[in-house]
Amino acid sequence: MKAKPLSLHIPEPKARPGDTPDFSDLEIPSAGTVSRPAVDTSAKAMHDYAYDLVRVLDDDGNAVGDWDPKLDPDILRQGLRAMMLTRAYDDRMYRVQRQGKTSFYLKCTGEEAIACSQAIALQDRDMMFPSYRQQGLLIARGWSLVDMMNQVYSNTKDRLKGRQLPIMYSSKECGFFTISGNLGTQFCQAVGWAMASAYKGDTAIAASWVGDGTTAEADFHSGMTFASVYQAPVILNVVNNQWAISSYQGFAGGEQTTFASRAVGYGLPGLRVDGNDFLAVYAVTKWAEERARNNLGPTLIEHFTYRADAHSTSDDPSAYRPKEESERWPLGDPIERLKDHLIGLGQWSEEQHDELAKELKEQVKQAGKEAEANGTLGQGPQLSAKYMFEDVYKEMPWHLREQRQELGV
Amino acid sequence: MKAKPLSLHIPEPKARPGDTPDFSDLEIPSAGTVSRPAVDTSAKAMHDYAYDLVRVLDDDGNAVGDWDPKLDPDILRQGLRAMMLTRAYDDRMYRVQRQGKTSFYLKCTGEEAIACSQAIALQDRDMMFPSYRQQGLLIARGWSLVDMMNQVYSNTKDRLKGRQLPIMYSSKECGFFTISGNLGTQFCQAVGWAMASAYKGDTAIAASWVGDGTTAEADFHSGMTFASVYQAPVILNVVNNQWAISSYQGFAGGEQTTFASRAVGYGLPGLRVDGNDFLAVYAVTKWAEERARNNLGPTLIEHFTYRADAHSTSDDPSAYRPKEESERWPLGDPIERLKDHLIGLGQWSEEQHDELAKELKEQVKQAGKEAEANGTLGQGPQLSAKYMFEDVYKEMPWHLREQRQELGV
Amino acid sequence: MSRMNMIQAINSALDTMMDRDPDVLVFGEDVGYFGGVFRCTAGLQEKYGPTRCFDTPIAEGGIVATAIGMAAYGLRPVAEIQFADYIYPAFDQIVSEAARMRYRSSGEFTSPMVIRSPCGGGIFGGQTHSQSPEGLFTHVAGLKTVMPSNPYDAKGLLIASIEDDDPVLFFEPKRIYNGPFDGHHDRPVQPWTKHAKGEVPDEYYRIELGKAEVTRAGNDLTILTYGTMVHVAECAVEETGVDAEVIDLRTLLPIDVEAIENSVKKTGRCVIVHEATKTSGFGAELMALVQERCFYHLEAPIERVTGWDTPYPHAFEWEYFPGPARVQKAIRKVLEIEGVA
Amino acid sequence: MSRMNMIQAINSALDTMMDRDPDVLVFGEDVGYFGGVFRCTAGLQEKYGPTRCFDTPIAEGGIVATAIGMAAYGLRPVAEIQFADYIYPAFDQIVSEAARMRYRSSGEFTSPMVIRSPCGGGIFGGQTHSQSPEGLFTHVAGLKTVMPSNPYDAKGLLIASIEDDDPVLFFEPKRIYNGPFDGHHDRPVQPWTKHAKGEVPDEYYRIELGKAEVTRAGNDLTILTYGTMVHVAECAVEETGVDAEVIDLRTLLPIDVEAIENSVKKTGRCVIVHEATKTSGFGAELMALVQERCFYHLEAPIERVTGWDTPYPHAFEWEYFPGPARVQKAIRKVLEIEGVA
Ligand SMILES: Cc1ncc(C[n+]2csc(CCOP(=O)(O)OP(=O)(O)O)c2C)c(N)n1
Ligand SMILES: Cc1ncc(C[n+]2csc(CCOP(=O)(O)OP(=O)(O)O)c2C)c(N)n1
Ligand SMILES: [Mg+2]
Ligand SMILES: [Mg+2]
Repeated sequence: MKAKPLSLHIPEPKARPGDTPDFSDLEIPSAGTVSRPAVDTSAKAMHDYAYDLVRVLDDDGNAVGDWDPKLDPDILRQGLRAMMLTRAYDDRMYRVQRQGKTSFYLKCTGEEAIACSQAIALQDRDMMFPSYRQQGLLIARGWSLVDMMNQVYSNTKDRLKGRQLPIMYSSKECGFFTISGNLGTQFCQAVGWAMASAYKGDTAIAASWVGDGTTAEADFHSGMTFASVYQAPVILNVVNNQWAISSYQGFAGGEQTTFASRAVGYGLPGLRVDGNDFLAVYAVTKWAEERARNNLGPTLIEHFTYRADAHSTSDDPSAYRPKEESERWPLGDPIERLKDHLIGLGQWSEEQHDELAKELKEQVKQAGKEAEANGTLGQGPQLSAKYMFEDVYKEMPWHLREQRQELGV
Repeated sequence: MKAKPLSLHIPEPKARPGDTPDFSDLEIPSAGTVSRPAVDTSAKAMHDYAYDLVRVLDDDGNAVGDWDPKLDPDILRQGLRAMMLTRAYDDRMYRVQRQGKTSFYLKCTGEEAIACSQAIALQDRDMMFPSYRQQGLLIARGWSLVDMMNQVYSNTKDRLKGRQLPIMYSSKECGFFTISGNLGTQFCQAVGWAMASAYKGDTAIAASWVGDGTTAEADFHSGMTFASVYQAPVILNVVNNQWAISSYQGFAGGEQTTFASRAVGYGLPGLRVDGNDFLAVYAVTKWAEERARNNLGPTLIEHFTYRADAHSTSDDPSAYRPKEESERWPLGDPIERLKDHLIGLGQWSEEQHDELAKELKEQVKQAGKEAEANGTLGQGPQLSAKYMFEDVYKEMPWHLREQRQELGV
Repeated sequence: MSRMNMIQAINSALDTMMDRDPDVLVFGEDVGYFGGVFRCTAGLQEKYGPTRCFDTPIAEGGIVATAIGMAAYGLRPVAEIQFADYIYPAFDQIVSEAARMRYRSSGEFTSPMVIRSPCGGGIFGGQTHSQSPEGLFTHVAGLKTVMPSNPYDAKGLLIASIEDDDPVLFFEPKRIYNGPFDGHHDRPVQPWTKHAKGEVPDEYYRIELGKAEVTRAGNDLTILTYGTMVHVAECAVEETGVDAEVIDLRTLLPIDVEAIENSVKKTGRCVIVHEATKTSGFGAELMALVQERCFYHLEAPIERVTGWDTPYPHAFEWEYFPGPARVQKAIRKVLEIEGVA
Repeated sequence: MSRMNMIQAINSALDTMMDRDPDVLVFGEDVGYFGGVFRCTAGLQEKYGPTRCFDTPIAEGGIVATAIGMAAYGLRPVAEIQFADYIYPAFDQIVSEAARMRYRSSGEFTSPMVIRSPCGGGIFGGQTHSQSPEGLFTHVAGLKTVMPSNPYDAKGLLIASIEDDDPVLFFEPKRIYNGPFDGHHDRPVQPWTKHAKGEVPDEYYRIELGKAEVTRAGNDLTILTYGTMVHVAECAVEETGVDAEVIDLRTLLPIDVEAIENSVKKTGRCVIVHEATKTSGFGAELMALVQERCFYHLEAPIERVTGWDTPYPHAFEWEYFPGPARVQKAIRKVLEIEGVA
């Protein structure tokens, strides 16, 4: 019998510009339905978590089920504030880029719950190996906005001496590893850091973040393999915001299965969590943190979320996805959801919320002024170009000295 | 509460030289217990196959269960012959290397069932992207031993013109892709080839093989990802022979789970098969072949086997594993098992077997003589060094012409 | 004939080849529906369908491996690496596989494929969107390396690259996608429409690989350069008012050694200009070739003008970029020997 | 003081440093229990335990990434890449990460780590066990590249590399692991025990990175070389009977430009010898440096003796390997100019 001709399958998202976005086929379990296993549960007994979705906040803003972390309202308000500050920061920095004060900016709109709750869930000495979309980690830990802005402006107070693209922050003091422009490279580095901590009998663990698209990179596989083989104390996060610039998550394998299920093949627990649910992210992170801290090994967490805005200031998403898609996202907005929860608890009000929003906007504005006094890209005071030649090596070799002299700086 | 100090986990095999090898904790299900799913079964419904072990031949040499491919005895004898010829070939080539007639050799002892049955299960136009331990593919397809030996000797009739290390065969005619010395690189190339076939509406599929150790390479992940995303018609094989030179499979992740389970995270079916059972390997391959041929997508197969001999002529396994380990391997020898089965069927006898062994030994010897007449490495007739400069590019650029002239060839 | 910028010329080359040859496939990150972050593949998916032009996983090694497999099957894949800075995850597949396929299999399997990638600085892209890694690939036997400096060449060279039976690295200097940048970042940008090489045939044509072009004839010194730096060099020459010969190498490997030799033997002086870091950059090889072949004609040391041996720093775009002032200085240095200032 | 071959010297360097500094960790494929396919790490796991010296997954990129993470924590990892031919999967981590860590974080995070890897041919290893990729790394700002030519240097340089606060690529020419190979493959192999540099202190000592060594003083020409080729060059000099100065560069980056300049200015003639392929190899950079700095002292074109621009072919080991005959030819060519044969 002659075989039928083969054909090539190319994934295609459900909706393109002009189409009506439709998320009705997304299986979204109700909040509170997923049980919380003991932290020493074997990876194999946890397969279902890779397909389920841990959710704590229900549609009415109540915290329900096993995974409710029962956080003190102060911490909830701290988280809400961090998310709102992150958004306010993003909004301003996006605008200043548009005003030509720097070359590039990148927001995390809609994804604030992830970084903000995880920063709070982790301990100070833990080292975080973020991708470029985790500015919330710094903000939730109270890191100086002015310092962040100085970096974005590559100005005279930029601790990175104008060397890095805006948003590629580094803050060892804050446990925030220097961001790389190369996707995924930090994933296995985090594992190495965690192995070093374990080797030294330290108690600090590591965490790393990649996007859905980045899971396809080699370093994702390296990270998973080394984490599994050496049972490193590390939390490996996949932020599945549905998009990788213009490519939907089907081009990373998301058409066939969940990203959390990648954990299965390495014998690691993989959990899928509602990434727009501050409480759920916090709870799952705490679970993974406890596991790692107790030397029980690494965990993979898939944060199911949506990139509500453009990829970056270089991108216009209306060219490849329906404009209304982000509003239709069924898991809502993380800030609104935590706000509603706090109001439901009687621990917050619309008035307080509006006031806080105003306060944070002002805080960002003040920080902006302060930072701009140190210069913006190409305007105002500028760094000396001599910094270009420093820190290539610990000690400057002759050829760089010669080149610096040639430039006359 | 102060956290307890972490500690670093380093995998360690059960037995080292001096220890008594003990496989009693290996879970080996009885033959025939695993059911055979329809080829269009969804990947998700197949998780158990990634942990189970498809076995057809029972301890008494009977073919049992759903997976029995019910092969014609002629094909069984063909397979037995291929395996025996592979072993005879290996034995001779190992010896000639020891005699200094070439620089390097590498056997597949104990793993013959895999390549030999898969070569028969696949179709002629399918393209096989092997690692270096699948010489059985060529032999089972009746490829000329003399031609293979010419390559091993880098002699005047070596079609690869002395350029490749021994055993790095290439035979487009035989559907055998040029072997790379770099582990794993061919895995995603096979996917690309399969995608091309699908794009062209062709009916040919691709297959590729890597070892357990090689699953850690980036290209394994690329192959799995691209195969999943584009649902390429390809069979991806992991030959888990327990060792990667001196590293046991725990250093590739085998301590935590099976290699077949890697498939789960890509939404692909993964099956684990008794790699020393010719019938089981054949049956699982046919299942995957049918699936791919019908455009139902890729399959990952883990062949559970044991590298019974040294990694290569450069290796001495007694330095890192107990000498008796290979004899204790609970899944036996693939040749013995198929022989017993055929004898049980009344289709073979000890006498026929001995005779065939003799015949094949003689066949290899004759081929050896013929090949050696074309020269061996550094002895007898030799290739012109002019070939060194050819095929770097389709047309030789000026700088290579100059260099060839400089060498005077 | 149309007025095209380099993006349009590249798009036109791809379109022309996809139209002529169903075996030409185009893919890469964001290359399909969206048409590429620099829009070089815009409209191709719509025109040829999603199996001819499509997005890929973000896995540069996988993209190249997949292309190699397709090429081995018989197709002519054109893969895009979104930025040259991100080509390193594919380094092994390029160097160990594509480059050696023909050699190791003695021609049984080949890798007729093109890897396109935007390179170079001048766009405030910081250290991970500005690199010029071309020199690395010229050290690898089996690869061809091409870098056009204008729309006309871009189309002709890309077509020749796609038709080439060996793997070709095709680097596109992104700074000149929209206009011939001469290094004067403080002046208004020139569009390609005002440049002779912005005149591009709509139909098929080839520019042979391995052939340099003398973009300015001259007698006093030779400037060897390629990509964006061709325009910087031409500008520096004009501003210095010297009678320099500017050679746009276009293909780095195989290099057009005849053009180089002829020119340097005539002028006796040579400046080499590239944007990549200096040490072990392609300029070193050019310098070696010139000194090996023109030693007795050289009247002054050859000069290199290159990027500094540092990563490309965001804030110091113009201190890093080897602009016309530095090229002029080198020209003067090479000529001063005889008192010409 | 002991008689050591290069394997023993490397092992001794690792042992010395592991003993001195608990933050030194050694790992790689087959490096742990087995002690490495070339036995360079033999006995270290037994002595220091499996968390100090261990096997890794076969994932060169992962090995280097893990080392980077450890180094960022504060350890001093020494990773082995089993063959230099297999370093490419780690290229991105080396080039984009280790090399730039200090720069991009302005010193907040650094990568004090060593990547050891056996390189070079002469052992019938075919194209995937014979490569000399060192030149590629010298194009990358932020890396140091070292290649010793004898046991004494190997130990001293490796210790200095481990103590260095920047990432170091440490290439070990495997052909001279057991003896100083001079390229005469048809003669009995010399062991290190008969060579002065086979005398190695058991204790700690350093050889500063960035310092070349004149292994033979001379006046008629300068030979710049490193690794195995030092011995080939010395042999060729002896056989030619010329008064050549042989410089063992030892560190390629940062290069000891003073030693080069001093010598070439004295001799006026220069031959560069390496095993790596010619085009864009490190020899090109050396040639560029010499012509830039010694132009007015040069009395003849500089010559390169290198591997051919092809993959390293199994059957043609000795036709590929740049042996003493080719070096002699270059010496004669560089000198013949003045009638010296
Ligand atoms: C190695 C590498 N390849 C490509 C890019 C270009 N690039 C930057 S962001 C991006 C998409 C990443 O998507 P995802 O991982 O889903 O993260 P997200 O942006 O959605 O947070 C791409 C392709 C890069 N930075 N690095
Ligand atoms: C990229 C690369 N890294 C390392 C090696 C060296 N090497 C050759 S074989 C081998 C072990 C492979 O083990 P496995 O994948 O289990 O295959 P097996 O030999 O058991 O068939 C290693 C590390 C290589 N050839 N290529
Ligand atoms: Mg994303
Ligand atoms: Mg194995």
